[in-house]
Amino acid sequence: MKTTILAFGIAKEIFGGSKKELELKDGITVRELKNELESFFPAIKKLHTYLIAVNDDCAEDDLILGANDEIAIIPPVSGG
Amino acid sequence: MKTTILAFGIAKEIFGGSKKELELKDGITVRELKNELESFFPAIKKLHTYLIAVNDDCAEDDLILGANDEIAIIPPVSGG
Amino acid sequence: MIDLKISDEPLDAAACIAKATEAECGGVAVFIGTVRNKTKERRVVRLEYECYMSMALKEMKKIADDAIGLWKIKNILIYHRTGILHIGETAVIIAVNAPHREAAFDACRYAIDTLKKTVPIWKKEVFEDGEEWVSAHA
Amino acid sequence: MIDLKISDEPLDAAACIAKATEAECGGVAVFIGTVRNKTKERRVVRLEYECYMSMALKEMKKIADDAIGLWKIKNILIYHRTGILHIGETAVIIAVNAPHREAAFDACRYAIDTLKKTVPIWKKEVFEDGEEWVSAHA
Repeated sequence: MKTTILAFGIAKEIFGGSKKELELKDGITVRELKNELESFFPAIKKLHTYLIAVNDDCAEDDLILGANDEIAIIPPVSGG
Repeated sequence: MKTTILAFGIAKEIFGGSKKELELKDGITVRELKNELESFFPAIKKLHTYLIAVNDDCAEDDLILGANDEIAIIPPVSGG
Repeated sequence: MIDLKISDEPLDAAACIAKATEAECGGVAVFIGTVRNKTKERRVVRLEYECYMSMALKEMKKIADDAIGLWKIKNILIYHRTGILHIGETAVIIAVNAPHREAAFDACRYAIDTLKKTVPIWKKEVFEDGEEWVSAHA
Repeated sequence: MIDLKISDEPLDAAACIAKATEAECGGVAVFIGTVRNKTKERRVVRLEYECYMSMALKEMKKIADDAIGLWKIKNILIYHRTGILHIGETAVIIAVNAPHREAAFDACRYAIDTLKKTVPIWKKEVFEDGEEWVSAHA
């Protein structure tokens, strides 16, 4: 399935943009997505932590992603 | 000795003014002053609490008052 | 910096916060006390504040010194208004600037709690049908 | 009342406080976060904030709902600025109005502590000799 991944903060720099179109296999989990991202963009592994948000909520590792989900990479937040 | 007692808040109303000239015996203590005030102005006894301040500090009961001291009646404070 | 003031001029929150804020300290904790429209369901028309100026400033100074000593804060501003205040007007502003926000919050809270106990300022609540010096009687 | 906003417009502390203040509640606790001129002795030139708007507003809403549920506060306002901020400018204002000031302080502190942990907003510190996304690396 074709998905768009949003990236913010340092993740945007690692990705080279605030949106990345990725072709993912159907039924991929958040854990599998993280593995793919880390192999394509090894700099992600150097982050202190990061989360995947799906439809504006932090997602558990075993969540299965759908084609219409809004998926975002959330590096450590630093508001305030 | 001749002294001026300052009164604030409800004490001002009990005294009928913000300053009261009083002739006190030399060497009078804060405790004795309180007794005199309470006998002249019994409404003072109905206050929740009150303090005597001498020269801008709360005074202990056994402090001896002098003619040049600035003496004030401090009813319960309610700033803020 | 310690900045203390008691006057019958209206208080300007933005100006107070700006005065207390320093470029080296990122966090300011502020407490603002305003005149409420009722006390125990009784409708308040206005408040009248008075103070024993010299002693009040001395007690405020103690609060500020203690706050700096206890929490290593950088700046503390305590302004209190006196005279006649109407509903919604600001009676007191305390602004505390510190390198760490925990310290700013703790010191700000300490300052308002202590001010209400030790600073000789009194308020009379004026109701539609009477008036009362707050806290005078148990 | 819950009032949340994220925008690149400058924040107006006095207006925020006024919006959060209600005649029935006498006390407002406020936290104001401003841009510091240095981080670990390194001179900061400016900060650049960005956010994931939809999720950030959702997380702010959770904070506000939790604060109201936990402390029975009346009003909470959380405004955060994004874009380029210079030294001394305000990045965040949280104002909490409650009948009891203890509740206002507790809720205000909870709100800023939680915002810094859960709301997807990021800042990049720009120094004279480089730049860095805050907290990105351990």
